[in-house]
Amino acid sequence: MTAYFLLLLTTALVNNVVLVKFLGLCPFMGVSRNMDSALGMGLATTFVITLACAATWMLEHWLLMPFDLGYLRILSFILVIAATVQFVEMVVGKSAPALYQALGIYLPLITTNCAVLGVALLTAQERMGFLQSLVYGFGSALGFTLVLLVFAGLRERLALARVPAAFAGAPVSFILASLLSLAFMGFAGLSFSQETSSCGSPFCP
Amino acid sequence: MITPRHVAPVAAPHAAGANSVARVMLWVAAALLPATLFGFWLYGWPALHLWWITTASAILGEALCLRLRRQPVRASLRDASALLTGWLLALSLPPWAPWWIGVVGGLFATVIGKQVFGGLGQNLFNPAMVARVMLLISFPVPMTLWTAPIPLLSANAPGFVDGLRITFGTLPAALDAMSSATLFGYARSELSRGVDLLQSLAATQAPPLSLVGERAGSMGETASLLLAAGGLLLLGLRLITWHIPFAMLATLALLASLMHGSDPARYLSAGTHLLSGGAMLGAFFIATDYVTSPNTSLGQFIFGAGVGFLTYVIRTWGGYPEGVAFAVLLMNALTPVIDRYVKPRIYGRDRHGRPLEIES
Amino acid sequence: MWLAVLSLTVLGTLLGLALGVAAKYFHVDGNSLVAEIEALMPGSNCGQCGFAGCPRAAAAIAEGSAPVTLCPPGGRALAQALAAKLGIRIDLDAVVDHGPQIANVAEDICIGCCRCSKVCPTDAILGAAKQIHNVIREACTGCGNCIDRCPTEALLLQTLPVTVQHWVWPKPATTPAAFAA
Amino acid sequence: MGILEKILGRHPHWGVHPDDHKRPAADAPLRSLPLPEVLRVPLQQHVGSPARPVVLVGERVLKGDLIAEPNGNISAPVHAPTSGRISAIGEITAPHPSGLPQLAITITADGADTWCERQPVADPLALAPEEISRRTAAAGVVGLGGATFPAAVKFNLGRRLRVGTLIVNGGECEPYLSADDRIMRDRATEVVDGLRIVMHAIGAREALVGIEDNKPQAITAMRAAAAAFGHVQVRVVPARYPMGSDKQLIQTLTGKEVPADARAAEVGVLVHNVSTCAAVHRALRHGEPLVERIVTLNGGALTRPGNVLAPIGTPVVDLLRFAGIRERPARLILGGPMMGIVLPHARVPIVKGASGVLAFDAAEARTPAAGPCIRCGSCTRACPMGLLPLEMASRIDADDLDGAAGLALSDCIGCGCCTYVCPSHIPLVQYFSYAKGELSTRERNRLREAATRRLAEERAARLQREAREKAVAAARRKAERAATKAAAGAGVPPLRERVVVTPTSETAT
Repeated sequence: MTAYFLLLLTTALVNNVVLVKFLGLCPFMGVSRNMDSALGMGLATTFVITLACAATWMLEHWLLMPFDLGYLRILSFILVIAATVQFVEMVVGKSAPALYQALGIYLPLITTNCAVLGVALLTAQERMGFLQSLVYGFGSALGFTLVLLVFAGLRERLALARVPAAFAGAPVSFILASLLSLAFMGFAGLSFSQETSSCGSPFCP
Repeated sequence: MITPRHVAPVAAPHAAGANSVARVMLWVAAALLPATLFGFWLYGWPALHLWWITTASAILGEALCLRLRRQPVRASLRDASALLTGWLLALSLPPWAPWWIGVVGGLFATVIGKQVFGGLGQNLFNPAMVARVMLLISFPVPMTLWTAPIPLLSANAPGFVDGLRITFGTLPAALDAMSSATLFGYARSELSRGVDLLQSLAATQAPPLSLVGERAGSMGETASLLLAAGGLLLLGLRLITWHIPFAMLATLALLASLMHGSDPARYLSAGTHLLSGGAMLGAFFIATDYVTSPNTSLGQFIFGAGVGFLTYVIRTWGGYPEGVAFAVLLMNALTPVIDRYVKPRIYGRDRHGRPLEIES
Repeated sequence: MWLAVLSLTVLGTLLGLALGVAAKYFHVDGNSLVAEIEALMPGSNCGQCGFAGCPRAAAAIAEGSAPVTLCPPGGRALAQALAAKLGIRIDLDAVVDHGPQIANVAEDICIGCCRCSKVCPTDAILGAAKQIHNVIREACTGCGNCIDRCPTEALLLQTLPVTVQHWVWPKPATTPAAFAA
Repeated sequence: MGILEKILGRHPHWGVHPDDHKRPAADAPLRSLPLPEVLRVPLQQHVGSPARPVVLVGERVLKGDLIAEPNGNISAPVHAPTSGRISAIGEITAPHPSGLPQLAITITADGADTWCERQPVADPLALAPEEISRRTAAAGVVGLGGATFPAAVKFNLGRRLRVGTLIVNGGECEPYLSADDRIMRDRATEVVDGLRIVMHAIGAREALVGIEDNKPQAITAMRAAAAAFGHVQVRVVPARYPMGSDKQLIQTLTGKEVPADARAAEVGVLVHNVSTCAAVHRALRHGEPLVERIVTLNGGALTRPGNVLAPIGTPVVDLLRFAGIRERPARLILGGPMMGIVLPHARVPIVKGASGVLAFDAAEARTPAAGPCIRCGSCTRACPMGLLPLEMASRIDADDLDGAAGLALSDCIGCGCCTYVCPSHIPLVQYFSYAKGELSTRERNRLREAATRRLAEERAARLQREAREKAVAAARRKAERAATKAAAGAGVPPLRERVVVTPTSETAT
């Protein structure tokens, strides 16, 4: 149990999917204008990643591995993810029309969010167990949501700041992202085990 | 004769309090002065040189940006915010760090940390801590080279010229002998060698824990008592409120006592956590930065507790021996979120902003 | 080879079926955006934007083929509201806003031709043939359709004077000069 | 004001404590202004619709004569402040920061200051409450604390909502002003009698008089005057701005909070100013309408600051001359320094709500230049309403008025505490005034647009109807022509054909 909790924490903070692995930067810059839509995007992505992790695990272990179809991995994963996203899009469109409009094009674009495919591929690559890959996916998504929410909060405030014309818009947002990344460096090497040398991630080389 | 000369209508109120941005900044600087002077005394001339280099660079960076943005340079510099940024950065640097650390740090603090976002009040992260973290990540070796205290006027303290040589030139060969470890660094390296704290702290080469501040560390963070006194001055002047410092120190102390109580061989005591590293400087002078902290009491309390918690986590389990700077930056990032969800109750409304029920 | 084709086909078919069922279950009709934009528009269908009435203009704005600044009677406030709705940034200073205006008939040169009252989108001009026309202040939107129709140039747009009751404090200046001590 | 009080929680955590500048003006004895030659009486000196003139130019009036009658439910009449001749009815510069024109009646005084026939009531407490309301309304009494809401309208409201507590506002928290202080010191019995009449008018069981602790003489005088009446209590409240604001005074005295968007009467209290109570006393006991008031003259540009009894409509310049001008005033303010308005020039008249005229010298009028917000949160701590001024202002600055409205901008009472404490001297109140005005303009435009939409729809319906009628008529003519042709051909009109034609033309439209 503790192991799973620590896995969750390290995937969310130490090996943050956005700030450390640099995955999912498209929605990170795109849907971080306001906190409400960022939270919505984060939750939708969390749902997709967790579901995709479960689905791709099954795919991997019940279809690809037994029939030695490893070369179909990326193709079939994308298929499954795309279907999941379509499903989420329908659910959001039905249950939260305001959020659906706020997310706009970025909702279907979760399909091409490399964080989703990346996390799914990583779980397959590391040959994790079902529960472990689920926790890993959920932790990554949680980290994604946290960072997206925090970044949206910062950008909401940035929208009110008197940024010099030369930096207004994307440049200052990227500087902001870099400073946020700098702050997250504080979690680097976070380790709750006895020995302090390991960087804490079970996938640390 | 009686009609005054008006241009545009002037809005009420037609009275203003005596407070001003410059007054706030200068009082904070005054509160920092005792600890700073103590730092100069403790680490000698190199510390003084590094201090002015860093401060001057910060002010220069600010002036440069203001000029580029075609804003009144002199008037804007008069608010003393750049001075304070440089000052705080200098206090958080190793006292014998080379000159370019101060220059790069000072410029980075005001240019990237502050002016890029639009100058005073517009930055989202504490500029001094942004610069410190950048320096630590980019130049880990000079940023973790600590000097044992060699009080000014003591036998082997470097003179003015030697001080200049240390800051601007190469480190003298003798420095190796003078280099020391901070308590956190020492404890961490001993722990990783498999020596538990009970043994390592009892050993003779263990860095002392000093209330007055005679220990290795950043230029201005060792004199815990003087820093606390400065902080109390700011509290007394009502320039800061108690929420952030108290919440931060209390959280840090609470966590440290709990963990220390559970396993004294692996976890340092609360006293060590409060008196070592940048806890005092951070609690009273850095975490309380207006611009980057929440502006409601409860929000400030949460912010302070967060800084304390993250400081402890990073110090104890993280990859870096000291965590105040990171903790402050991380909580800076969370400030808009805190401000969004923690709002004061409005008169006549409940916590969620709905009008109160009419009681009859 | 056949196994790969088969497995992907089956997978695709299954997922497609599942999505098809879900699409039925989660069906939402219509594009509510056009309706929302239309609700923001003045609704006088004056045609100054170049579209035949507000609903057409709303549809054009929703699909992005028309700028949000197209509506002169809506002025700056409408442009801002539309920009907020669509999540885009606009340069407000570029929007021309005269403030509220109404048409006024110069009674001594009106010949009572009735041409103006025919084009008024809100029936704000009263008057029968050969009678001096009059503008109902409350109903006039200041769209200006009638101005060009008048053969004697008796119609003019007037900016409504600001009164003590309706005066609004100006927004404080935030130019860099204000930062100077 | 000690630390003990702060710990005990009696000291309010909101507001500011500005330097009060009340003395020596407050201690100078009350003087009467020599009658001005010309008085300009604006038709709108109250909240609501402007009064309608009932006199003609050239007409002679006596002091207290009705010169303009109320217009609508919330309005107040205007009376002649002295005897003389109506010399003009027209636009003058309004006592308003905009300097825009406003309708006023100009009276050239005859110097005799002859009263009209007054109808005093010997025992107002024996009158029916409705009758008190009627007489108060007829006397043109409005809230004299600055809000200028017609007093009688509030009486009726209080009676309808069965208000139990009358709160008499003797806070006068604005610096520089001492008009209420003076009236409590010099005319305490009138104030107490007035408040008893008000209590009777609204049916209140008790009255709480709240006086700030910086007015010891007023407290003593009022205690002495109220001693005989057990249900009238004089309570000392801490001197803290804005203690004189209704909501804050109610909270301090009763612990009750007025819910947002609700009126004080709905929680069982009603607030009236001490000067209003004195005016009610004069209206009932003496039959005198509200034609004069005590005005504080203060500020560094005056040589003899103090309080004067001045007729409504007196030009500010006459008051300033009376108080002696030391130097050219750098700023003229009507009201207090925290919420008062800047006067465009000195020829504007004083109105019923004018508690003071301040002539600031250059030092007092110096406005520090505004700088950027450093998010210090001073404004948040000072705000008596618990709002977030810095957040609202930054949104307004970025043209996000709806965002500011979402932070309860409408709850702002415009007290000026935030601007006062701001170390960057940001004109926060002006931001809020601008945004409130702009939002209400938008609201007005929205209503107008709704009306426009309806008109456009009606026009569309009319055009459709006309087209249909035209088509019907055309079809009928065609049918008739066909019928005549057929009749010419066969002699018998084909009746069925006519019936068939009409519906097709109907659908064609």
